[in-house]
Amino acid sequence: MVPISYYLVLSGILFACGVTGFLIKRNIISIFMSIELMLNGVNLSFVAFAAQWHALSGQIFVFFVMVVAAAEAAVGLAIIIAVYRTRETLNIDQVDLLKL
Amino acid sequence: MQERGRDDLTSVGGPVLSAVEGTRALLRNNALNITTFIIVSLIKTVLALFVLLTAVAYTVWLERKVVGHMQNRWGPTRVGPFGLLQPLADGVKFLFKEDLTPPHVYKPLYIAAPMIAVIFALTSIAVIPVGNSITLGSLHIPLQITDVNIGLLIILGVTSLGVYGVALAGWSSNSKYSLLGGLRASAQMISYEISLGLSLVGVLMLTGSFSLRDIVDTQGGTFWGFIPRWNIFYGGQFIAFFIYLISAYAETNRIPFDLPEAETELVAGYHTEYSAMKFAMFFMAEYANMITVAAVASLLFLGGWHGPVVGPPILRALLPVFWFVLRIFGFLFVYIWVRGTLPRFRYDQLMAFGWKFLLPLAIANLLVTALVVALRA
Amino acid sequence: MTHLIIFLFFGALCLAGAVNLLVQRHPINSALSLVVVMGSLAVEYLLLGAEFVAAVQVIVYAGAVMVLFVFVIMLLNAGEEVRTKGSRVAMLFGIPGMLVGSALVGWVLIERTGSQTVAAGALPGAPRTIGWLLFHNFLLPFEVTSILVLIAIMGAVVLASHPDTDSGKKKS
Amino acid sequence: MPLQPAITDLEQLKNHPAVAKLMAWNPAAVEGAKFDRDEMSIYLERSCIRDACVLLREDADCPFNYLADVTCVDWFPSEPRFEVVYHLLSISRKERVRLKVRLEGSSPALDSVTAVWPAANYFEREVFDLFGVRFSGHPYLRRLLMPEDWEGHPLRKDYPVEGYR
Amino acid sequence: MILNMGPHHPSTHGVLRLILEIDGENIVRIMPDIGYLHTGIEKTCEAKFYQQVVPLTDRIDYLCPLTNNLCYVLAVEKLLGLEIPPKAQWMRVMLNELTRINSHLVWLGTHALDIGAMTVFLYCFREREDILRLFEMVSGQRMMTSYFRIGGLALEPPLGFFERVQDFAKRFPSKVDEYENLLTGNPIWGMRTKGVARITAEDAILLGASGPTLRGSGVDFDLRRDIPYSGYENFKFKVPVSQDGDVFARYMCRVQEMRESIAMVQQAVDGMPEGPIKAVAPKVILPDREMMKTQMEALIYHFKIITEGFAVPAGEVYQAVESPRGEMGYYVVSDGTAKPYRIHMRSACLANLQALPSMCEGRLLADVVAAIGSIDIVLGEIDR
Repeated sequence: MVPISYYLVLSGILFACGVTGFLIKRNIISIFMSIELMLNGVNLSFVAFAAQWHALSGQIFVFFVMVVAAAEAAVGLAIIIAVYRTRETLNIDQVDLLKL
Repeated sequence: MQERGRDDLTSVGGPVLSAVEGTRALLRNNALNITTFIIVSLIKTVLALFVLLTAVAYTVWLERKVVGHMQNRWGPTRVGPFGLLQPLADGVKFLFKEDLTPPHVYKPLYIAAPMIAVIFALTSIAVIPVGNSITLGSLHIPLQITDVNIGLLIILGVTSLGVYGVALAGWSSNSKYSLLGGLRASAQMISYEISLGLSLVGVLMLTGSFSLRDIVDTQGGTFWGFIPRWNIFYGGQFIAFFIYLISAYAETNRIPFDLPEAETELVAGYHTEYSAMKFAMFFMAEYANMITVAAVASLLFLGGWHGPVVGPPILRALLPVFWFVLRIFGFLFVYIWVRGTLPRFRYDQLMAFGWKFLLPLAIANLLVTALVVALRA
Repeated sequence: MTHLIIFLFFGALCLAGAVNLLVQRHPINSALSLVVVMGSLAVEYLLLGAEFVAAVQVIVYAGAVMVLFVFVIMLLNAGEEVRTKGSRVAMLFGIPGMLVGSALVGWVLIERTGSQTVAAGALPGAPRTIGWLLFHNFLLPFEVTSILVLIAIMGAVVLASHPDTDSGKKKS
Repeated sequence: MPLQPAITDLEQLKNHPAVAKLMAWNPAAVEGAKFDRDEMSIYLERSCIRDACVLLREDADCPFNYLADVTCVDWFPSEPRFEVVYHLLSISRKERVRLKVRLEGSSPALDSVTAVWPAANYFEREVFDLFGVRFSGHPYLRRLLMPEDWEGHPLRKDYPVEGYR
Repeated sequence: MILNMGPHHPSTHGVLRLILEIDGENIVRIMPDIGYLHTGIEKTCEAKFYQQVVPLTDRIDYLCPLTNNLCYVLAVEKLLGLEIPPKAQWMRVMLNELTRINSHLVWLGTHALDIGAMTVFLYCFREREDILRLFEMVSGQRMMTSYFRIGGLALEPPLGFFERVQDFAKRFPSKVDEYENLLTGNPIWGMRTKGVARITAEDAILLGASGPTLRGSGVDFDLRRDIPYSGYENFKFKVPVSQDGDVFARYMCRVQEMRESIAMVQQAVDGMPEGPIKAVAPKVILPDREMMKTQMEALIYHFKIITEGFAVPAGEVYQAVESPRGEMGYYVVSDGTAKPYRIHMRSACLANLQALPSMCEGRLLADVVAAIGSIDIVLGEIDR
C-alpha cells in the first residue's frame, strides 16, 4: 500500500532533475536527455493519477507522450547530427549563432 | 491476517512479473501456499536455464556438424562420439583461457557489455511456454516459468534491450572495427525490429491476446479436414512468417545479415577485442537469441506444441514438448542451412532492404489481415 | 509492506539514475543512467498496474529512443563535455524555478501524505481495454499522432542525410 | 634455332614503326637501337623520355598504349651506370618495344612518365626504392617495398651483401 | 577517420595494408601500403646459377608456381636460343592450365568467403586438392613444384598420370556448374558484385591492369592467343571478355576461363605428342641418371653444370606469359656468365593493385573487400 503522493513526489523530483540537467548541462545530447527525463517524470505522474482516479485515460496519455517523444528524439538527433556536421562541436555554448 | 498475507503475497510479485502472474494463476487454481509456489518457480527457472544453456551449447555443435556436412567436412569428431562432448570442451577452454582486457578500453562498460547481452538473451525464456501443464499429485504445474498476459510484449522489450550489449561492446572497446560493428549492429537492430514487430501484429489481431499460451491455444485442430490450424496456414500469415524469418535473421546478426561481425570486413565487429569468457558470453547470447526467436516463431506461426498425442498420461504431457522442440529444431536447421548457402549483404543494401522492402510488405500484410479480421467479425 | 519496499527500492534506483545523469560528464554514461531510470520507471508502472504502459516504456523508450541516443553518441564519438558557466538567464530564472518546484513538491508531500493509497495491480491496464479506448475515444488524437510521427520520420531522414551524397538510406 | 647476331645498326632498323616515328620526330632523341632475339630496344636521350612516351602512345597506326613494365639495370663500375628500361606493348598490333635511358651514376634522375601512364606510379617508386633513381614529376616518390627508414638501395650492385654468394 | 586495414586482416589476402580514410562507411581515400612480404628475390637471383633460380620463381606466386617457372624458363631458353621438343611444350601448356584452374579455385573460394559465402570456399578447395595431387604425382611436390627446367621438364610424367588428368577433366566442368549454382544467379551475390568497383577500359589500360581485370573491362587481349608462347598456338580456346568492368564481370571472366582451361587440358591430353621431354643441349640440360652412369661425357657435363653452371650468351629478354592474374613478365639480363646479371619480375598484381584506389574511392567499406577479391592479388608476387 503506497500512498499515491509518493509517486507524485518521485515524479516531481525526476522533473526537477530534468530541469536542473537542462540548465547545467553543456552537451547538446545531455541536454536532450534531460528533456527526456522531464517527460518521464510527467509520465509517472500521469500513470499515478490514472491509478488514483481509476481512469485509463492517463495511461493513454502516457502512450501519446511516448510516441511524441520518440518522434522528437528522431528529429532532435537528426538536428544534432546536422549541427555536428557543420560546427564540429556538441558544446551548446559554441552553437549559439544562427549562422556561421 | 490471512487476508493480509495473501494481499502481500500478491504484491511480492509486482516487480518480478512472473511472481504476480504466476501467483495469481496458482491461487486461482489450487490455492497453494507461498512456499510451494516459490519452490516450484525456482525449480522451473533452474531447469529452464539449464535446458536453455545446454541447448545453446548443442546448437553450436549442431551448426558445426550440419554446416560441416554441407561443406564436405565432418565437423567435430574427436571429442566424444560424433564430437558430442565438443561443447563441453569448448566451454572448458573458454573458462581457462586468459581473460585479456586491452589497455585502451573503457573498462566498466567493456566488462558490463557481454553480461548485458547474455542476461537479456536469457531472460526472455521466462515467458515462453513449452507445453501444456502437467499434474504431479495435487500440483498442477504449467510448463512455463510464468504466464503473463503481455508475454509477447515482454519478449519484444527484452530483445530490444539486447542491442545495448552489442552497441556498448562496440563503443567501449575503443577500437575502430568494434565501433563500426557496434554502429552497424544498432542501426540494423533498430531497423529490423520494426518489421519484426509488425509481422507479429497480424497474429495478434487474429488471436486478440498478448499471452503466448492463448496464442498457441487458438491454433489447435485442423481445417478442411487435414491442414493444421496454424497461423501460417489458417490465419494466412504466410507472408508475415517470412517477414519474421528475415527480420529474425537480422535481429540475431546471422548470415546473410551478419554485418556487425562480418569477419572479412570488420575483423570480428563488435567483439574484436573480446576473449575468453567475455567472448563466450556474446556467443551464448547469439545462440540463446536464435533459440528464443525460433521458439517465438513456433509459438506464433507454427502452432506451438500442437501435434498428435497418444499413450499414457505422462506421454500425453510430454509429447507436446517434443513437438515444440521439433519445430524449434526445424527453425534452427533453416538458420544453419541459410548460413551454408548465402553470401552477405552490404550495409546500405541491408538498410534499403529493411526500410524499402520489408517494412512496406509488413504494413501491407497488416492491412490485409486487418481487413480479413474485420470482415470475419 | 513488500509493495512499499519495492517502490522505495526502484524509486531510489530511479533517483540515483537521474542524479547520475546530472553528475556524469560523459554523454554515454548519462545515456545509460537514463536507461536505468526508464527501466525502474517501468517497474513503477507495473506497481501501478499499468502493464501495457510498462511494456511500451521498455520497448519504445529503453529499446528504441535510448538506443538511438547511444547510436548518435557513438556515431559522433562525443567526448567528455566541457563544463562552462551557464547562461545568466538560466541561473536567474532556473534556480528560483527549481526552488519553487521543490517547495511545491515538499508541500504536497507534507499536506497530502496518506490521503489515498494504491495497491499493486489496482487498475489492470489490460492491453485490450487500452486498445479499445485508443481506437474509440481517442481515435482523432491517435491519427494526428501517427501523422506527426510520419512527418518526424521524413524530417529526420532529410536532416540526417548528407546534402551532397546520395544517402538518406539510414534513418538512424 | 641458333641465335642470330644482334642488329645494332640504326639504318637497318629504320623500318620498325617505333624507330621510324621517333626518328621522324626528333633524330637527336634516338641514341641507338638494337634488335636482338626478336626484341626491339631503343636507346633514348635522357631528357626526352616523357615526350617520346606520349608520342608512342598517341601513334595513330601503332599505338604503344600499354606500359607493361618499368625497371632498371645497374652496370656498376662502368658509366653510364644505370639503364632505366621501359617495356611498352601495343595491344592492337600485339607488339612490344623496349625503351632504354642511360643515366650517370651520380644522382641519377629523369622525368617521370606517371603523367602519361598512371601505371608507372608503382614501377617508378620501386625503381626509386631499389636503385635510387629519382623521377622528377612523380606525385608520390616514396619507398615502396623497403621500410621508410631503410638506408641504401638494395638492388645496386655496390650494395653490401653478407653471407653466401 | 583513418582505418588501418591490414597488414593482418582476414580479407587482405596476406599482408596487404590499406590505409583507408573513411567517413562513416564511405571510403574517401585508399592508400595501399605494400612491402610486408618483400623477400628480395630479385637480388637473390643475381647470386644464383640460372638453373638455381627456378625454385625461387615458385616462391613468388605461391598459387601458380608453374606459371612462374614457365615464364622464367622461357626467358632463359630465349636467351640461349633453345628448341623445346613438342611433348615438353604440351606438358607445359597442360600443367599451366591446371595451375590456372588451381589459382582460380583459390581465388573463387576466398573471394566468395570475403563476401560471406562460406560453402563455395570449401567446394573449391575440394577440387584444388585434386589438382594438387596431380602436381604431386608429376613433380613430387604439391605446391612448390619447380617442374619445368631450362630446356624441358624435370621428369617424365609417371605412368597413369594422363588417365588421372583425363578423369579430372571429365569431372571438373560439373563442379564449375556447382559453384555457379551457388553464386552466379544468387541475388545477394549479384547485389554485392554488379556495378561494384567499376573500371573503364581506358583506365584499365592506363593503370596497367592485365588479365581478367583488363578483360573484365572489355579489352580483348590475352597473351596466350595474341602473343603465343610455348605452343599455345596449337590450342583452340576462347578468351572470355566481359564489358561491364565491375566485380561481377571479372568473376564471370575467371569462371569462364576455368571452363576454357579445362577444355585445353582435355585437348592437351588428347593430342599429347610422343617424344623426348628435354631439348638437345648437353651443356645446359642435366643428363639422365642412366646416361651419367654409363657415359663419361655425360658425367663431365653433369659435374660442370652443377658446379659452375652454364654460360648464357650476353643479351636481354623480356618474356611475358598470361598468368592467372595477368601479364607475368620476366626481364632477364645476361652478361655472358653463368649467373643472371639482373632478373626483374613484372608482377601482374602490382599493376592491378594500382587500380584499387580508383575502383573503390567513394564507395563503401564492404566494396573494398569485394574489389580486393576481384583483382585477385597475391602478396608474394607483389612484394617479391
